[in-house]
Amino acid sequence: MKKIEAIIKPFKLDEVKDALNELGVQGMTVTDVKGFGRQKGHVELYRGTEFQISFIPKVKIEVVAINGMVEKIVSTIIEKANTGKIGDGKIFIYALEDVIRIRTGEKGESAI
Amino acid sequence: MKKIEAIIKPFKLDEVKDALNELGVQGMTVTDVKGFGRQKGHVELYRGTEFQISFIPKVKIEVVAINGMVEKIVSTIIEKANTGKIGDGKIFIYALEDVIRIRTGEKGESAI
Amino acid sequence: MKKIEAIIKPFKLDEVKDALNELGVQGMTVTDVKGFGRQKGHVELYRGTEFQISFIPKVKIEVVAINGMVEKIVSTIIEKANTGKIGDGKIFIYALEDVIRIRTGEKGESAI
Amino acid sequence: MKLMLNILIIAILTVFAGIVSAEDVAQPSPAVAEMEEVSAPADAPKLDTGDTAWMIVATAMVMLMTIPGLALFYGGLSKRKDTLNTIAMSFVAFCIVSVLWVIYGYTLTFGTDMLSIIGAPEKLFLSGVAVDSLSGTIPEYIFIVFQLTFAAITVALVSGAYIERIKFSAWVIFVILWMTIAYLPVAHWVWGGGFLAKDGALDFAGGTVVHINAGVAALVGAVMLGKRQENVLIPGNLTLVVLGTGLLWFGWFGFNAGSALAANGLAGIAFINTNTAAAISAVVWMLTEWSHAKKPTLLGLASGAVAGLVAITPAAGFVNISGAIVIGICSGFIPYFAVASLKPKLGYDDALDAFGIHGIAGTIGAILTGVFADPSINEAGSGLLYGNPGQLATQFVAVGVTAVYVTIVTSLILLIIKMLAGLRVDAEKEVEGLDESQHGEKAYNL
Amino acid sequence: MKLMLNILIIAILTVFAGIVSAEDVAQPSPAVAEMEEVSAPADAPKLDTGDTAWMIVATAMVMLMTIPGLALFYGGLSKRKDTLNTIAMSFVAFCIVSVLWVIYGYTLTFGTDMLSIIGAPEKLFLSGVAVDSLSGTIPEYIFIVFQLTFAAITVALVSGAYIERIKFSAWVIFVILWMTIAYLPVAHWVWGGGFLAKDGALDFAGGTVVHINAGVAALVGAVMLGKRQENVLIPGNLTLVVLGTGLLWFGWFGFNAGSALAANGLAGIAFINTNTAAAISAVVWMLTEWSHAKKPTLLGLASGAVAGLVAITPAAGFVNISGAIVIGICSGFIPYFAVASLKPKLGYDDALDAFGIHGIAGTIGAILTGVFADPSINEAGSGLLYGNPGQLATQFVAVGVTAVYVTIVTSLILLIIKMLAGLRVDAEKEVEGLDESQHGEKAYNL
Amino acid sequence: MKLMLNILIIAILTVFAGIVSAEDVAQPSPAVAEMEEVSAPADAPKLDTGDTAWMIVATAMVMLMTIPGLALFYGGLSKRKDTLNTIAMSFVAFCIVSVLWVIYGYTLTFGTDMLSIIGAPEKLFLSGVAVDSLSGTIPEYIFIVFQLTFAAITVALVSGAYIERIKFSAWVIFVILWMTIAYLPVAHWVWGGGFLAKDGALDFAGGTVVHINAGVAALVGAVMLGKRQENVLIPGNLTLVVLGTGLLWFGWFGFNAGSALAANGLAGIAFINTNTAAAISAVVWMLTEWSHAKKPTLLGLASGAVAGLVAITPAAGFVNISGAIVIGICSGFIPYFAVASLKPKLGYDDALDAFGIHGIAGTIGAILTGVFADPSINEAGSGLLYGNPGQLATQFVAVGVTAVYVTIVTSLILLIIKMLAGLRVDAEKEVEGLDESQHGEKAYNL
Ligand SMILES: Nc1ncnc2c1ncn2[C@@H]1O[C@H](COP(=O)(O)OP(=O)(O)O)[C@@H](O)[C@H]1O
Ligand SMILES: Nc1ncnc2c1ncn2[C@@H]1O[C@H](COP(=O)(O)OP(=O)(O)O)[C@@H](O)[C@H]1O
Ligand SMILES: Nc1ncnc2c1ncn2[C@@H]1O[C@H](COP(=O)(O)OP(=O)(O)O)[C@@H](O)[C@H]1O
Repeated sequence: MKKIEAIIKPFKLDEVKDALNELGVQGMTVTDVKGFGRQKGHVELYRGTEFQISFIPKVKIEVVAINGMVEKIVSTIIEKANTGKIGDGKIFIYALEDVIRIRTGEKGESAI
Repeated sequence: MKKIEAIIKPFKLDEVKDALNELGVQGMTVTDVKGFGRQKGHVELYRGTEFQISFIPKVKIEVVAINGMVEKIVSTIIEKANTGKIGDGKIFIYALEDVIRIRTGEKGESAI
Repeated sequence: MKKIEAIIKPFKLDEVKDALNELGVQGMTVTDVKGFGRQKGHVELYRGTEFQISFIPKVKIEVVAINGMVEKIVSTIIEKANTGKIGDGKIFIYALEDVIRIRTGEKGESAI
Repeated sequence: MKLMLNILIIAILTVFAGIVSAEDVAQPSPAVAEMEEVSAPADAPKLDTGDTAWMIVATAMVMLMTIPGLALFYGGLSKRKDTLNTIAMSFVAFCIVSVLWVIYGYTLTFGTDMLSIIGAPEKLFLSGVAVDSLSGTIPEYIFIVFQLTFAAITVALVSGAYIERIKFSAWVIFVILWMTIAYLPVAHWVWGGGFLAKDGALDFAGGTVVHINAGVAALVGAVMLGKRQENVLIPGNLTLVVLGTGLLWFGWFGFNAGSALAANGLAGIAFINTNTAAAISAVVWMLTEWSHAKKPTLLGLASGAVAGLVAITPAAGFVNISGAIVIGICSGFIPYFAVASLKPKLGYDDALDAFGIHGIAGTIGAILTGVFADPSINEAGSGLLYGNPGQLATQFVAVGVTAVYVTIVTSLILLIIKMLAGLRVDAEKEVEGLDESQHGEKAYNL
Repeated sequence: MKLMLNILIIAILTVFAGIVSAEDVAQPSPAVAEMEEVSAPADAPKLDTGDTAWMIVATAMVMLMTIPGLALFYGGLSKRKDTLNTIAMSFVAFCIVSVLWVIYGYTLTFGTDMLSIIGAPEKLFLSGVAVDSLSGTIPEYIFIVFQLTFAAITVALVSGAYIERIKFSAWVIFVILWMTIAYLPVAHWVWGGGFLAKDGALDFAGGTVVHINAGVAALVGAVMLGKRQENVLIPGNLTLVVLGTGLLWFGWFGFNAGSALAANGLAGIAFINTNTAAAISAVVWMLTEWSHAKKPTLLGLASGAVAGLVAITPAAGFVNISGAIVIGICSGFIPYFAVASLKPKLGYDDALDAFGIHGIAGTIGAILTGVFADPSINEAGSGLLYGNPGQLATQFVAVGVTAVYVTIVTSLILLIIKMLAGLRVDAEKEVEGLDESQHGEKAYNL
Repeated sequence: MKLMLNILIIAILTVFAGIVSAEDVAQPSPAVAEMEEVSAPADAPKLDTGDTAWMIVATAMVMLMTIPGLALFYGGLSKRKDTLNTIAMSFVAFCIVSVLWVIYGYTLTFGTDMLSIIGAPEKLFLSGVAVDSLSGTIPEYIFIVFQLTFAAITVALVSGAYIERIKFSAWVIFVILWMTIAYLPVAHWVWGGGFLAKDGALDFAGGTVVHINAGVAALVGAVMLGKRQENVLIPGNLTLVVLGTGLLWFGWFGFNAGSALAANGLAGIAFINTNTAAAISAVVWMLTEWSHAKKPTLLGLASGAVAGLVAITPAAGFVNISGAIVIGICSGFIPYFAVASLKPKLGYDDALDAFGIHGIAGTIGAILTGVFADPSINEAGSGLLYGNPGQLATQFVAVGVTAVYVTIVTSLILLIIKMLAGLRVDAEKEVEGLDESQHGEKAYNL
């Protein structure tokens, strides 16, 4: 089992989510985050004084999946979240030791 | 050392937190997240037009603990966060390479 | 490659971010979180009734870096986020299996 | 839902009845007007444009107190997830009372007195009221809608104790019943020529009729509804509370100075008394909190101001400025202790302190009016300090009678609704928030 | 940007022109005043302080309807990322119209009628208006600024259909052009002695001039602008919507009862009709929603109230209370279906239902005024129910003429702007939100 | 804290003193009234209900400017974590001034002039003022409370420069001292028959007394307090800023048109001048920003409107519409550069530009009144353009005297408070936010 963590542009969330659903991914967890990276922030202007906002709103999607699915999930995310512009984000992949479903107490792959 | 990451229903947070405290867990980090999963979202209604909210508010609890505690922590979370209904959430367990306490620079288990 | 995850006091974020930039860290992801730990929360007061807020606002910084940078990053964070008071936070270090840049599809260290 | 549809049908039916009766009236009304003109020669009341101007505006100001004033005051104090439901309770109360008032509320309150108990139904659908009908020196239509705004806010005030657990449908039924059998009679007794008016009870702008009435109903309901799952005050948005306080304060000038029903010196003293009591009450509440709980809060300032406004309401046109100051000081610390000490001890769950503030401060005001009423301000009232101890007794009677009556009626109404439709939402839906379960909407999509 | 600078320059130039003309006027004006005084003996109009008091306040109340009333009503309904832009559209409309109105708007509307089409430019820069000039029993200055507030809100209302996609610069130009060639003529036709006034069309406070006018322009623009990228209503902050509704309701008393231009019984009936129609309309919308979509929403209550206020506008000083109730019931469910069923079917993207509510409810009100106008309320109007079917026809003509004229003019204006400056922001900037791209600011830093 | 308790005790003591004095007065006051009636025959002033109606409402409108108007305008501009503290500063200022004004403020300002410096303490606790006392054609009580609202907002305005770092306790003391030794004398000099009044300085509604006074005090305090840890404007909630602007604009009609103290043509021209200057100033600010900083902001529109309202304040009842337009244009760009260019250069930390907007625009208005005052509008004033260059000099003197006096007094007050209680919160608590450290509450629990 792996955890796939993708940092993407917020307005791509719906598309990515729907595509993953079609792929058979049954669950995911999404967090609003702020990104710092090559893509630079914007400027706000209050009473003539500029105010640099250096972070950029992003969303983090976390999906836990069996090893066999990782490849497909990654390529689906790349396909859907890609705009070709700086700031499209990253995917990080981690190993996972165990998963437990709280409702039933199931462990391992069947708990995903 | 392991990281235990639990996605639970928000209104269970207080109970879980208190139970973990009693168990001797001294620290944890909590994040508001949105969950997609088997539990489906709700419908909002603006001027007669339905608007499907597909995500469900959840909280993510992260606890870093020594290996010996993992079992107890997991079973405590299951006990407290369980409502028996779909959407109770998951627990993910990860290996951790190191912990450092910023204040003192301590490393490893004593830094937890 | 490793992921360095630091939980720090929010008002230290700018300093840490700038120091990491200088170090050559090109990206990071920041999340607002609530911390429970040795540092205790504060009390709010509504119509004479006290209301204990047990969580403390913190920020989580996540940086993915090549192994060679980890040491420097950790010591930079310790240096900048340290106030010497309880609640300065923790740094957690995880192994990472892979990184992909969504825009280009690059994998591994060059994708960071 | 069926109930709702029935209400709709009844509403439409009554409207048709109204059209019929209105057409009947269309003919006679010029005649009435003519007669008035004929009998007008010497000292007949004449419309005064200045008084009318003031009372039109005063009415609009009191309207503003409920929507959005009280609605946002309460809405900001409620938990985030219950904000809209709390607001909707005030909003719908204003709307329903507005409609029922022109249908039967006005005439049952201000129609010819029947047995000192209730007004006669002679002006159902405002029949008989014409464009040139006067009430004193102002158009009767303005008098009607001025009084309407009082009825509406009284009902809305009650909701403060019921929020975060009562079903919206139960509240809708409550509004209709409580306005009809609790508010209308009490308003008639005090203002419509009923027995408390005859007894000489002093209530300039509604200490008894509005605040004690609503405050006691709030307490009764808080007890009968029981505690919320999360029995604690977590204001979702205090900026709304400040906004609501400001609009209430502003509107209260219409409420109190408008109760002079004219643009004159009495309105002037009522205005300055209102402002003074509110201000000093806010300061005293802040200081009390500062010494008792270590910090002065903005919510304390706002609560103190509202308590001061409540307390000065019955007294505004009777007392002099020193009386107003004393009343404001009392309303600055007594309700504080009621809310911060008494409530936790007794354990009832008056969510937004509708009783703690309106009931308590209203009683303070009603009683102290009997002490400080100064005949040099208003000949109609003379209190203990001016050699008339009997007035104090009369005030106690008025408070007592109202409290007892409202307690009985409110209990009955809630019992009936409990049997008919149930009072509370499911525990789970309560925790989830009433905005979603009752309305399917969310206050903020930020 | 150049356009903007040009506007600035023109503004400054006109000001200097104005100073010159004002100085010219400085001399004659006392003479005029004198003449008026000379001719004043018997039944000359005299300033009435009561009427003046009421109309000053009524004007301020109508001003409040746009800033912050409508601005926040619309702002709260828009998506979070477009909140400020939506607010700015109403805000800038009020400001621009305010300036242009005193320069040329007033005289083109209320100057001596020319060919039943437009007013003469005799009072450019208010020249000839003196401190003691009267309009009826009130200072002419108050009449001028009272009418100004109507022009301003009409333009602002249109924005509800255009938001979340139109460039801010395009909107600024639109405001100037539309106010000039759409609003001024229609206002002259109905109120300034133009042909619709001569035909006897009844419009007490602006059903045709304000709401149908704005509603149709909204629809035309919605079609011409095309759909938003995210064609869905996600209110960013419903507490602002309630606040806006409350301020609109409050201000509407100034709008409708102020249209009596005096503090009298006619203002009284207009006031109570306004409140009654709004209240019952809110209740009916809520019940319709409850049975049709399963839940009663707060937004439904607010929308119903606004629809009721719109519908009663042309009728407020003509119908009796039963007429107001029927009008309120109709505005409670017809616009609901227009918004919830018709709009999705036809597919135009009227973002905040400026047409669905103002256009539809305005038409309901205009037509029903022709049915319910009761001569015992106001001699000036007699509807179908009172034996005058011709009035109904006249009302249809007024609505039709206005709708056709506005459709043509609005299309032309938008076409011109499209060629000059472009109408819509880039798709990407639209998704990102107009607050950032148009203004570089953010509603909330929470 | 001890200080606070002492204040409480003093308050209570003074109240008892007040009761005693009030009782003394209770007897004579009818006598006074009688005398007035006796001397009333021919041309004695009589209460005018229209004027009274207008002034009651105007007073309520000005009250609304501080709570919630200014409170939310400033609160929305402050950082999220300082929102409540900022609001509380305006709120508590209004309350404290309200109480002190009826105790001694009114009489020291409007009591019999003593040496052209201050009023006599003859009306402490409003003794001698009766229900039928008149001030012109309106009840004296209304005049008193109208003037009260001016004192209150002036003090509250100052807070804009002090926020996000000053201790709440220091502010409470500041309010008491500054109102007493800065505001009361200046108000007496200009309006109470003091030396500036005798010199013929023109200040229709408070350019000098209110805005320059507050603006200079703001600047002095900004310098003495020093910079905030985070010396930058990050508006927490711009929707509150718009709301505040709207309420300020609305209330300003009461402020300026109410300063005519009657419902007449002078109120009319003051009203339309107020609206015009605000509107054009907003537009010019927006255009300036558009060309200078590339984007037109909503905050710019709001700031421009407020600057225009400030600038027209001294001029509202003296200039004609062209004068208002020129004043509005100047207030649209001069304060912009003061705020965007001068402030960063000079480096003082005027957090919300209380000086940059109120001080600068107030000065523009005071000076330009000396240029544009048109005797055909108001016989009392004739400016440079109408052949009276001396007026301009008088205006400069009034501005200069006020600025110098306020600078000295404000410095002294702040020095005293610094020694007594300290001015600033700890740096750490400042970063954490003053809402938590000063009040233990949070604006939003969203
Ligand atoms: N080394 C990193 N560690 C953690 N997050 C990163 C890292 N680099 C980038 N990110 C995240 O990915 C986002 C996009 O990265 P950026 O450098 O702007 O563009 P790109 O993904 O196109 O290279 C950033 O905003 C940040 O949230
Ligand atoms: N594969 C997954 N990866 C990451 N998060 C998941 C995954 N599956 C579920 N979750 C999280 O767990 C929550 C609960 O899952 P759900 O399928 O609704 O119910 P249950 O836990 O009862 O099976 C989801 O809302 C989501 O946040
Ligand atoms: N075992 C843990 N697992 C996860 N997060 C932790 C853990 N312990 C502490 N934290 C996080 O670190 C923050 C600081 O910890 P705390 O115990 O208050 O102080 P210190 O870091 O000085 O020991 C906490 O608020 C919490 O967010």
